[in-house]
Amino acid sequence: MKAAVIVLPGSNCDMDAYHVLKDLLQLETELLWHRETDLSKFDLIVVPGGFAYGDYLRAGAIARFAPAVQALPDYIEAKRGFVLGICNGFQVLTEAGLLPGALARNIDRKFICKSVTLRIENADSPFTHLFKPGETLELPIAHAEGRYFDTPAQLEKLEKNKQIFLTYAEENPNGSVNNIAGIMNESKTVFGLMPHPERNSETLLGSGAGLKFFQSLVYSLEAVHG
Amino acid sequence: MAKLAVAAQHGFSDREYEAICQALGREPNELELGLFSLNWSEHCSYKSSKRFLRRLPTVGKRVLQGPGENAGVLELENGWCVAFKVESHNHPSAVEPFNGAATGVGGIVRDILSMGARPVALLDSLRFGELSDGKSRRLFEGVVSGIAHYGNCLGVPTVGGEVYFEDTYSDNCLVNAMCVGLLKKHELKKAIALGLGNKLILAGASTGRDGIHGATFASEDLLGDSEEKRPNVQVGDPFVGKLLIEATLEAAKLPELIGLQDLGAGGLSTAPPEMAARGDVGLAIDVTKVPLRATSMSPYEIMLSESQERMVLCIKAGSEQKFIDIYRKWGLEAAVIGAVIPECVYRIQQGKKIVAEIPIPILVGGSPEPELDTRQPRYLGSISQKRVTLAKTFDLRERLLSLLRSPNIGSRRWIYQQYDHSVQTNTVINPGEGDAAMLRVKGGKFALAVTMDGNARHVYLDPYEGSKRAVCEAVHNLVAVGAEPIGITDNLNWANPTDPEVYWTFEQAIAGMSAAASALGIPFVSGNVSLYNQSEARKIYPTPVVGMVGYLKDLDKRVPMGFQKPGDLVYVVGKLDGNFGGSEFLKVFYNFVGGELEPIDLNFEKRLIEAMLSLADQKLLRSTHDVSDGGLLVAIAEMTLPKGLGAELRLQLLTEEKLFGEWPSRFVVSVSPKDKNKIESLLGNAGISFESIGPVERTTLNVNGAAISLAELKTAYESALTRFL
Amino acid sequence: MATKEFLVKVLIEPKPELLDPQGHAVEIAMHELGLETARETRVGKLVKYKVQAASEEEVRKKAIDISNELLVNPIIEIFSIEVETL
Amino acid sequence: MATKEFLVKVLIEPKPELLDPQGHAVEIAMHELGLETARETRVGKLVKYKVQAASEEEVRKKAIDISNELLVNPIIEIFSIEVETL
Ligand SMILES: Nc1ncnc2c1ncn2[C@@H]1O[C@H](COP(=O)(O)OP(=O)(O)O)[C@@H](O)[C@H]1O
Ligand SMILES: [Mg+2]
Repeated sequence: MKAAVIVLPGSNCDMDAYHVLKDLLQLETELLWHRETDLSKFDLIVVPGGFAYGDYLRAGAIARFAPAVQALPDYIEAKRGFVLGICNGFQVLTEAGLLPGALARNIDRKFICKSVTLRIENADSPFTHLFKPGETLELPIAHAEGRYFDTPAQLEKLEKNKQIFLTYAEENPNGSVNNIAGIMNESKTVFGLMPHPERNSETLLGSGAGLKFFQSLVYSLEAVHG
Repeated sequence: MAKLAVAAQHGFSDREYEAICQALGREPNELELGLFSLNWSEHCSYKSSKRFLRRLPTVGKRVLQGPGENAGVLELENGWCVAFKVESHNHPSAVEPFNGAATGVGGIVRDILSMGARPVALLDSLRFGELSDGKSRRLFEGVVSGIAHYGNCLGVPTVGGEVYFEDTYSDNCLVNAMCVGLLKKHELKKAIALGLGNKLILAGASTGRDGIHGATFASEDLLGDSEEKRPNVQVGDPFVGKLLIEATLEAAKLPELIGLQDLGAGGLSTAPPEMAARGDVGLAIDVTKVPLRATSMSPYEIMLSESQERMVLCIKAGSEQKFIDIYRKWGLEAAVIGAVIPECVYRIQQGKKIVAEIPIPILVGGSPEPELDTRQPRYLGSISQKRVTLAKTFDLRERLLSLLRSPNIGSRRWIYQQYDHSVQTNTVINPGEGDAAMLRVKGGKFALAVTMDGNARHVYLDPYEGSKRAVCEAVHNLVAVGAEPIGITDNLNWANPTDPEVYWTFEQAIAGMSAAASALGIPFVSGNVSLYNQSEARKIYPTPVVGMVGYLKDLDKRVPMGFQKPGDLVYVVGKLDGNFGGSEFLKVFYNFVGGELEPIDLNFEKRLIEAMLSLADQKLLRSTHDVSDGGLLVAIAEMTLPKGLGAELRLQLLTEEKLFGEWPSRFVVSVSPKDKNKIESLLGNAGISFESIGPVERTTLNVNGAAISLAELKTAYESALTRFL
Repeated sequence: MATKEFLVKVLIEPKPELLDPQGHAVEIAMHELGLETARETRVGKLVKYKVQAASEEEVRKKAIDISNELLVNPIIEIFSIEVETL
Repeated sequence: MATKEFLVKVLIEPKPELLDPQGHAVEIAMHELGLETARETRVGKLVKYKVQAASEEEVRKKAIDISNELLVNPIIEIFSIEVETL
């Protein structure tokens, strides 16, 4: 089993995700340079947080043309493994059309860094199965463009398919529609969320609850690989 | 001709111009004048300050690199080292707050990078006029968003800082940024050029017409009519800044790297000759080799440009391509622009043609130190005599809530919420959770604590004692979280030093800081001086800002600020009485700035710190907070907020002076009842007085019968800044 | 074929159905400064560039393409294009 | 006096002599996407609003005033104004 963390120019949470996968979960993990296009040997690909290409124009707008990101559709199509976008990675995945919707500027226009309370809306996915449905947990957010938005028709579809797996439970820090904090694709192989589970994966940094997301993925992969 | 006029335009006195002519044995051309003007500017040469700076204590067993390099470096354990420095960007921020502050962050980060260290934390110390003033609000908002913009994009957490609002800064805001970096001892780099024939590489962003004469601009008073003289605003590109960090740390791994230096104020005029001076060599550079962003730039413009996000590297001849490839891989430019030469000169060529040539020893460090007088300011005599008549009775509740609502006291959440303080996943004490921020180091059991402090109102009232206090305040913040203070970086923000009264306060402040640091055994390893912070209307308060780093061997012994458990006992520890001088209380309720500043007994201070560290080391402290701005009751209120736990307190004496005086050498701690005897005997044996004031309690803060709900405290505290914004 | 130089401006604004807090804040400030009748204020982006091409038509077509591909996110933004011959 | 409604667009861009990191990044992306001749790319702001006034002249004058006062930072930005009658 092998994971990759894509290093885009301007990624700055790449090492944080790497630390969790490699040091805490002892998963074989590589940093994947953005020019690489061969994703076939990886079972999990993480698009990390940061400011890829400076977030110029819109967060993720330029990053989606990076060769490694351009290789993702085939990887996903082939159901080769899981793709996880955290914060900026989520923005990249939506800009690339690999997850629906868009992330607009926070409603109060400012960057927000703080811990927020979240609720697990769907615990029946490879990314969330170690949680209980409705369970709440704290994770840090750190973004300026995290206001999830989509058309009413699309939102209805997301709700119907239970693609929304994570919502803001108490206050909605950025104005996201329906308090959406994290969504997945229809086939439950691509996950994106604005909060940072990798920043709360050790008790030293908080409750450590974020680790369960990564463990969920690893167990799911183990189930596949036997 | 108008040679002297051109010289004057470059800011030279006749005396300095003569010194130049004499040293060169001829008159300088315009480019040479430009080079001199930057190298000899106050900002780069420290000509008015260095005679006093020499008095600061700089040695210690951990010091690997003291003042003189891009940053100071201290050894921690197992080869781990910490590099840190503070830098000001006051004038640029006053002109364009967003870009001024952003490029300030970029600049200090590259200083740390120059040492071969990875930047792991940022802090910011800010001063503005009162928030009721619209211009101050705009500056404040712009500066905070500029710092956020740059630091967040870099992925370096901004974990702490401080801010004060005071009229004295309404024309000259202060923006000081501190960066902390980590490295292994063998990775240490210096800003040096060595080895005949070795090459000089310029890497990073291309060079444009930005900020020409920035350093000179920073070395003059900020005048209303200086629009015309203003250099182009420098715009930072944090994206390129981030790439530059990664590429440079990769390049620093190559054994062929000899010296590393960032381009800061003065750009190519100052950085390479400084490297040459350290290595006792000469350098020749060819301006036609410099990658340009703008067309048809003259040698003068190229040499004086302050374009951001650039580094110079001195490397072994023959290894050029390796370095260029690394920068290209990261999407950055890198070009060989020069080489080490035998003659000890800085030679600028345009192709084959030599367009300037100046002996290095004259250019770097050759500026004559101006003769400046000092005279004790007249205001000092009267201000310490000033007294205020206190009201006969007071409403404790109302007093406390009003103080918590003061922008100088209340919550800084509005600021730090805009800063990414958790990226890199090392921040174990976040802003608002402790007196100092704390960072773990992956792969180690130890932690670093960092803080910045400096209450300038105290320094204004008594430059010597106030500056001592700034050092002690930083020490307290580190000690409060359980960390041993190990090194200082300081930023001296002052008005125009040619005013003898201003210069006197400068000398006193350095004496005060030296006294405190020497007594407590903490070396200064880096720092910065920013002078000329005044307008026609106002001078700023003398404002020393102390940045300090602490070391904690076992991060499980860190101490939070908030009360942890009902039933725990609360103590005041240290100097139990003192006076009111310079307090926020007097300012808020009596609009009074004056009185005497309680002097610090440094012997007592030393014992107090040792005792506190020993308590922390034995894990006897459930929470600790130092008593500073706002005084005792504010400190206690701040301890109730993190976990929402109150206290049931009974103080022996209930005067306003006791509750709100800001005299130092005091902590509030909470401890488990089972440790009562241990703690009391330890403090008793150390000769440290203490007062037991009651237990932590669930719902309210109760002081001698006056009850204040935690919700009220919180509302007041949280509104301090937001009510203006 | 001979080419000429053109100046292109892409004017991008938030979709009408997306709340525009910045536009809202600007509108309030404009009212306070005496422009009381200002309404439907939107704050968006301007992307401006010079480009070589044979005809204005070609320039416009390419500008629309690059907007759809890169400059604009159609889920949250709408845009218009202005072209000038230089 | 009868008033009419106008549409105002304020086009704000970074001063030509200043670095525009965003414009630079966008230009590189445009080149890679096939618009190789794009140059001098600048990314700025668009402020758009509707307003009532007696004449286009008045609208323009007020737009200039509000730009100088509120919308534009003259230390780093320049602007132009477009007015349409609705
Ligand atoms: N300008 C700032 N930037 C970032 N954090 C800040 C800033 N000012 C204050 N803080 C943080 O807010 C908290 C409270 O600050 P302050 O009231 O100055 O603390 P103290 O009085 O204990 O030194 C601390 O965690 C501090 O680091
Ligand atoms: Mg303090």
